[in-house]
Amino acid sequence: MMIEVRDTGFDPWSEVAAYQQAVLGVGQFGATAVFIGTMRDFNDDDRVAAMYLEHYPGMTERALERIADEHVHAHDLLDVCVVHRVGDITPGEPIVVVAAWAAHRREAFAACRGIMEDLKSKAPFWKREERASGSRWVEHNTPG
Amino acid sequence: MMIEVRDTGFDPWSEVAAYQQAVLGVGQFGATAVFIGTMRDFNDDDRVAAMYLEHYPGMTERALERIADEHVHAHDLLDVCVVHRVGDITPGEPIVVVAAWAAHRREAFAACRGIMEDLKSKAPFWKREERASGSRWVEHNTPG
Amino acid sequence: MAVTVKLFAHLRERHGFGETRLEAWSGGSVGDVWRQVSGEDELPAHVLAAVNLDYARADTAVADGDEVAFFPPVTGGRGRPR
Amino acid sequence: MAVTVKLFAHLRERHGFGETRLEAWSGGSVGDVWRQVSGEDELPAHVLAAVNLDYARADTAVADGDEVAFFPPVTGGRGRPR
Repeated sequence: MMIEVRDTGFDPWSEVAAYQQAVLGVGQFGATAVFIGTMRDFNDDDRVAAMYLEHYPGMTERALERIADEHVHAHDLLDVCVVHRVGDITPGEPIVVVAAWAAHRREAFAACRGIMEDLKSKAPFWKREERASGSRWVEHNTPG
Repeated sequence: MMIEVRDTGFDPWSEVAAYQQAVLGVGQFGATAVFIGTMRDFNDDDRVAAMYLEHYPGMTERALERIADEHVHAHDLLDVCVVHRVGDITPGEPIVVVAAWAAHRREAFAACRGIMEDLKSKAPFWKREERASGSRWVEHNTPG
Repeated sequence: MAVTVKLFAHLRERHGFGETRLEAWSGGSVGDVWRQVSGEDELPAHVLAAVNLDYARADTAVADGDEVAFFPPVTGGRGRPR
Repeated sequence: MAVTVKLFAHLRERHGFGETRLEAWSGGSVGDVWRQVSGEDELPAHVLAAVNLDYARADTAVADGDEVAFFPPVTGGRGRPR
């Protein structure tokens, strides 16, 4: 299992590919479900030039580890990898990648989706957006 | 939209990354859901040394395009990419990758999962497995 | 008047050909094509059919120049697709 | 007897500090810590709290050496996490 909070940019594809190559056994997994959240340049129909993502060092990592652990057990996963960006982020940059490996697709999909939902509702991250109308902290998120 | 049936191996990560780089506009998409099906070396508790995946050239591509189109419209996707392997495949090799880009995660997840389910139940592919007990055509698949 | 017939997977192996042509096709249904190529009376429930790359049923009409295919349920299939 | 207090996001900006220490802590709850650092009577419903990196409530006891944090609902949050 790999859980990381990063304050620098990353390429989610090569990140997950490298982790899989290093850790997963050939022939063991049949299903990999991956979600990548990327910063958009608009929100609520307003242009967003940049964002700052704050976290609580220590607590954020612990929350992510618990969420990942829960889903590894609930869905019988072979492995999971979560990388989450913090700090100053610009449109087009990846914010989060969640990858779940399982024998079958049902478990991989359910775990990947479940980890993302829990991450959004339980992991301590706070977002400040830079919009044309000014800088503001966002205290809600898009549903689902 | 990219729909391809290939008789040679491919790297799903660089495939999807290259497609995204070439086609998707920076800042437009917030959510990317990806599923990768990989050949396992066991099935029904039996060792599988290799498999042969047969398709119906022309009909298979048409079925995949229809499935992708349906989900692009049903889930308001920005784009979708499907690459499916055919021919002789060995354990550890990717069989299929489905990537769905959307503004929000709900749509990306629903479309990626939906495309995989439809692909499994509607697209003409037939699998022959090479097991210790001999070669056999598989006429069922793992659920979900 | 001719119809192209294709078989896939174990049907191809069982019947010993992947593609053939019915040169003297005088019209009929998918079921009629199956009778001619298989020697069986009826299209078995577990055999799927397509006409010109679209799923078809035993009573789907087959016209001159059509391509008719027969194959087992697809990899994930449990019965006929919608 | 001391307690470390951390504030995050707009709470940090509003109160003008990200971290402070209550040096004369004689025991009490998360709510008591909030009263001392904010000057407000009650922990507002929309302010979340943690003690030693775990979510906590206003009545959670705070002991010597504990780290208490206050922060807004998390990015996707609608109220307190389970």
